[in-house]
Amino acid sequence: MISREEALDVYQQLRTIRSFEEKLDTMMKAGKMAGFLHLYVGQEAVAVGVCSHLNDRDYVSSNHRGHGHCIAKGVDLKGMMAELFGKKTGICKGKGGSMHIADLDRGMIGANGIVGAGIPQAVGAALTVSVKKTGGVAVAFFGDGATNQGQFHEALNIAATWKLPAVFILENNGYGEATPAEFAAPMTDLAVRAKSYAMHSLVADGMDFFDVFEKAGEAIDRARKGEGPSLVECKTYRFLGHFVGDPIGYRTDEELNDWKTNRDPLPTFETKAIEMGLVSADALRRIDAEVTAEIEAAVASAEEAPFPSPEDVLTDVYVTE
Amino acid sequence: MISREEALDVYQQLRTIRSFEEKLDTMMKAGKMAGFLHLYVGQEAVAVGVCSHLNDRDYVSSNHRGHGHCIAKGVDLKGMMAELFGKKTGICKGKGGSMHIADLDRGMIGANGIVGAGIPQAVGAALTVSVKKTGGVAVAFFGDGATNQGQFHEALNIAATWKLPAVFILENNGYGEATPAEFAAPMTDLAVRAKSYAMHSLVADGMDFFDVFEKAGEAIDRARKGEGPSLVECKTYRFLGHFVGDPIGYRTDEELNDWKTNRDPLPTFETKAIEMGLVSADALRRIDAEVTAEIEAAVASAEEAPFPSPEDVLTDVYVTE
Amino acid sequence: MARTLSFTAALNEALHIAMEADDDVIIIGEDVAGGGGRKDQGIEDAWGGPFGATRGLIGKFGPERVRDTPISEMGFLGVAVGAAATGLRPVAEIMFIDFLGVALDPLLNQASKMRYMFGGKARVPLTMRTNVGAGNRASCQHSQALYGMTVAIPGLKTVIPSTPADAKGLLLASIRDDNPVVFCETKSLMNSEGEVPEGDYEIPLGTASVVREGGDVTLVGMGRTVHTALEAADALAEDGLQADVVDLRSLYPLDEATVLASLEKTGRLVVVDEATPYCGIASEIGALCIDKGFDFLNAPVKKVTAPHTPVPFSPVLEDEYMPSQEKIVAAVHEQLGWNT
Amino acid sequence: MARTLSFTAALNEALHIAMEADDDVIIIGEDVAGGGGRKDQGIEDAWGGPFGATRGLIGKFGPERVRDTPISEMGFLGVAVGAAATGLRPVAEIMFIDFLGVALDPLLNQASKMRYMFGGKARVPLTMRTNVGAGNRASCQHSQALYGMTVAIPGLKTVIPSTPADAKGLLLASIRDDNPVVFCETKSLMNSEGEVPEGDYEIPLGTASVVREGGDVTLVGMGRTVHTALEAADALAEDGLQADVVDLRSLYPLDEATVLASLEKTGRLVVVDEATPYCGIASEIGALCIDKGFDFLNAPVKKVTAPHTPVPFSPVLEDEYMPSQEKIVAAVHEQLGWNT
Ligand SMILES: Cc1ncc(C[n+]2csc(CCOP(=O)(O)OP(=O)(O)O)c2C)c(N)n1
Ligand SMILES: Cc1ncc(C[n+]2csc(CCOP(=O)(O)OP(=O)(O)O)c2C)c(N)n1
Ligand SMILES: [Mg+2]
Ligand SMILES: [Mg+2]
Repeated sequence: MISREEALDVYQQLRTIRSFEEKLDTMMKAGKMAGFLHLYVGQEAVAVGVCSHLNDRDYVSSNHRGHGHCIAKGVDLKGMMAELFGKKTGICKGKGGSMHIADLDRGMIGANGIVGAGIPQAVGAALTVSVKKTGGVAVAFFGDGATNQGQFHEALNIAATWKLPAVFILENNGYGEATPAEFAAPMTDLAVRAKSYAMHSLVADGMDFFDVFEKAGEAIDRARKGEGPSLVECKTYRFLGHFVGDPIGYRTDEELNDWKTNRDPLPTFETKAIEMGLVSADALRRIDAEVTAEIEAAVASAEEAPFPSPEDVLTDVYVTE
Repeated sequence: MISREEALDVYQQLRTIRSFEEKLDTMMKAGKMAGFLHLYVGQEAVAVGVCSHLNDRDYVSSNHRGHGHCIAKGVDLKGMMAELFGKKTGICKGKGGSMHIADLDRGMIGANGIVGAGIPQAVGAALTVSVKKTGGVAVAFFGDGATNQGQFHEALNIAATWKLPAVFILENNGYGEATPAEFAAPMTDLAVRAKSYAMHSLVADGMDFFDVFEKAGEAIDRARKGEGPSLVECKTYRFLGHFVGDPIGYRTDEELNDWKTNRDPLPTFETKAIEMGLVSADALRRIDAEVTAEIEAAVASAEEAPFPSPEDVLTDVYVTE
Repeated sequence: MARTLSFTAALNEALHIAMEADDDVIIIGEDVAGGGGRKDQGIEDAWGGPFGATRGLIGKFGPERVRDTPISEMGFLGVAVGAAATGLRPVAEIMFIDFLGVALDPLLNQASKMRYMFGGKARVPLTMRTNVGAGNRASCQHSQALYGMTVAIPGLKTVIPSTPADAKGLLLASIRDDNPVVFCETKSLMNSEGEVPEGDYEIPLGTASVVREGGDVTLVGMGRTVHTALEAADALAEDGLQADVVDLRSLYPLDEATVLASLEKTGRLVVVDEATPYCGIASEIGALCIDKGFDFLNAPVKKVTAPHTPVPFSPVLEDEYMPSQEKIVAAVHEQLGWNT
Repeated sequence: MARTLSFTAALNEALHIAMEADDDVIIIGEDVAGGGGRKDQGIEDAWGGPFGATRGLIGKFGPERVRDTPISEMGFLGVAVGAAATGLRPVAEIMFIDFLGVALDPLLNQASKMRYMFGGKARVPLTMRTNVGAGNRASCQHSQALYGMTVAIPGLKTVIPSTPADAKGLLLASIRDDNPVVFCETKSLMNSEGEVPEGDYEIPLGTASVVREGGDVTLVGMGRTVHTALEAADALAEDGLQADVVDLRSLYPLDEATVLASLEKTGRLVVVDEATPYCGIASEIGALCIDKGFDFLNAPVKKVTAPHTPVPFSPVLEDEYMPSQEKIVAAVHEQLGWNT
């Protein structure tokens, strides 16, 4: 279980992701930003529940919906915000944008615009830590839709065959873009797919930090101990559209409202953590305010930051020294 | 169960495949043929057991080890032999060679040099028969190695999601080239992979025609009735190298001899069929002789046939009329 | 009668016509309906394709013929190849051409080679619709212009319209072609509008079109860069230079005759492509000119392309990345020795 | 001291040296050991790679660093990319370049773009060894020369040696390069032999080599076609024509200076490539000549390539398919107007 201090930290991260994403949503809709934004609102407990077990020698690969994973893995908020504004001070100098945020120093090996492509890369990172015996683990985050990609299959098979310290976090939010998961696979419970690789699997309530924390902890522990990879299916839901600008229309309001009203990971965490005596509502409200201020500061600094120069288009293609 | 007539037919096919392949092996080693030959010796019961249930409105896709599937699906022997000699009279005018034998009129939609690539194509054929409501089914033949390809995964998922009349025949011969199956996946029983697609699965003794016939029959029946696809794992073994010229060395003589001595599909069929009163040894010896003659005739006609003209290199790229 | 339609609407119209005319035409791809199986909940085609080009099809032709797929590009493109070889005429959508990274084999080793390797006995009437190009801040994995890759593959045809009218006529011709065709739709043109004839018509693959006449220099473009070339032609006209602007429309088969005829007339050629510079159409046109157009050439052939870099995200960088009117004008000036 | 070694042996030697010198170098691919896990049964590396180039490595460096993979090209190449980005220096083998059909994404959208899209902060020291070319009766899915496709991708380097000595030096340089490198080994050269220096040496990527000097015409080749060009040069010498023969060695970066210097000297250039004709290196060299070499040209640049068809199986057809000495000589004669 987690300590009081850790609980505050967890809430701070949940709130940061939520507020970061909501701020982006507002700014994008107001025409203040360009690009393709896939927001993580609703799924925060997954990123935070998993990354709470990780440290800097551990690796994470992510997907198109990557902001939450990046924040939970400790990527600098200002650098992320500036990146989304296409500024020179962005974590990727404005060259990558939302779907390509990475910070190798923090073990964040990349968001990814290709569904499924991050999965073998995490296995590659697991190979590195295994060959170099660093004691690290590597985690891949991906969606239900990605489990229908060949790369999911090939990567899990390799990880299992080589018994690598990898953990596969399947965020099952019920949709791949506009297509409901049940039209993309003959079943909606996807953890069973681990059986194809004789792999350990677990199912977590992806809306509940504590459940994700426990299940991911078990998987990460096993990986660290050399017991091989696991697949953890986290049942979750995205509260916003597939991307900012999605007309939605493929799901009913009732469905959405049910998840939002009854299973929002922030109130869920708050209620449980207060019940457990880990935090007070006051402390959380203070965090809310701090986070808001931090995000406003990140926006202000991103807005003020310079754009790259046009000539920068030509640099950073090859390592030249 | 099969009739006496059918039993003779089955034996005729088993023997044809065996003799065809052994003849190729001899000729190749004698330097009479060029190319990359992957022979099917040892696995005959699978192709014959499955294709005995098929007719011309059914489709089969195959892999690099395709001669047996082609013969069992009724592709002309002379045309195949001429193809392997690179002759103009070849079933593909000498343009394809061993890994690309096809005969669309017979529902043989192609051997394939890309491991796994035939699997979605069979699903495509199943889509055609389903949309056109022909009552046909489509069968994909592939090896244990191919189940580690993304295309296997994606194709099975699509077939299951769309409930198409497809049947997946996994010929588990324990090796992908020189690599034992247990170094390519964390387990050697692969039928379990159907579970990832909530798909029906069966396991057959791939050395025993009768067992394959029964299990494949069940799967094909289900498909024809609209009950969706199945995966049938046939446990088998290849008696020769991965290709003609393979130095082998990756398996022991004891292992090979055990399979050859105790589980050869031809004697296995013969013993059972005689026991069941379906055939007499004499009748089978007559078939042996006929088959030998037929294959010699195919070789003679292929040897005499003309090569394509050099200009033919430019034709058949596009449909032009 | 022609009406003004967007690119997307013109494509949509072509798909309606093709499906109506031929029961064998089916549509498969991710979100081509989108929530299409939830008719019971009143949801039919929430998206109608990522850009809306397949809207209305499932309602009219049913879920048998309009199929949302899992996110399995290699798989469903392979399915489409198998279906095409056995009697259907599938239109498969690979949402962005960048996704050929996970879908190349069905084109590279299957659809393109079947006819040849089976000795002329297969027909693979597959159309692969896909979105190409930069300019929408979609960053490097959703902005490439990879048609050079498909042009290089014998057995495929590759098409890229620059106007809604051409989009409709070329798509109908592509679907009815008995060969596998890669049909490229340019991201930055999807909402652009133009006159589109009503009814059923085809524009034959392999015919370029001269969209502006002028005797001083030939500008060759495709898709978006036809428009950039036209802008450059306007700018050049102010310098007193008249440009021929050739819209390739079809990248393979390539209408060499039209390109060479224009070059013969002008003696100078600039090829404008939003793809990266190496081993693409721009180089191909250069190689064509130097081989078959050698005697016509009064100046080096210049390529105005994207640089040899991934597509950057930042608007400032992406704008610099794209071929521009200014770069074309500069290339023409260079040919004339104006800036040396 | 140089010894005579086959291509395969030279590659094997380079791999031994690279692994010995740097613990981060690992080998992954199908059958790179082959039965490598059956040490208990006395089986160590039954195959040592499909052509034997990785033989002996597992015995020396162990199964941690020499890994047989499942038949999962996209997966293990993606694993190699992830490993490269996090500190290893993988040498991954894609048995035949044709299999990029099922392995393109890790090159196209990942390895090549990481450094750029992450703002210059990634290093991806991945080497992808792969086998290219026709001539071995391996038919159309095992005989392609698809390096034009990788040259087109910004962020990658592409190399193709024509001799065992170059193979060794270029492979060592590729492995030690901090960028992703596609290292092409030509099928029809694997058993050919040549002098190979002992010890550790590198041939820098991006340097072509002039393998024969002559002032009348430039023949540009790569891999196998260097040898075809040399044969043609012999034949041309009988006509009294002296050919410069340039071996590109590295396709990206391309040593433009060496090509242009030769062209300046000879005024005529024929590029010989066993790949298909469109959007490949041959066209790229043509486009280079017409752009930067315009003033040097006395004749059209001719491409001698394979035709725009899949590779046929029949020996008669495949022999016709390959660029030959005769076709090169004919192209030179055409440039000189000898046969018009
Ligand atoms: C290979 C590939 N195919 C398709 C897409 C387009 N696309 C982007 S996100 C997405 C849906 C992904 O669904 P899922 O994996 O469930 O993640 P979610 O968006 O639900 O978080 C699709 C189809 C893509 N980016 N890459
Ligand atoms: C995509 C691809 N990868 C690798 C190969 C090389 N290859 C040809 S056959 C083969 C082994 C296939 O094993 P399996 O599927 O078990 O069939 P088997 O040969 O045992 O019948 C391999 C690796 C190939 N042809 N295609
Ligand atoms: Mg999802
Ligand atoms: Mg096998």
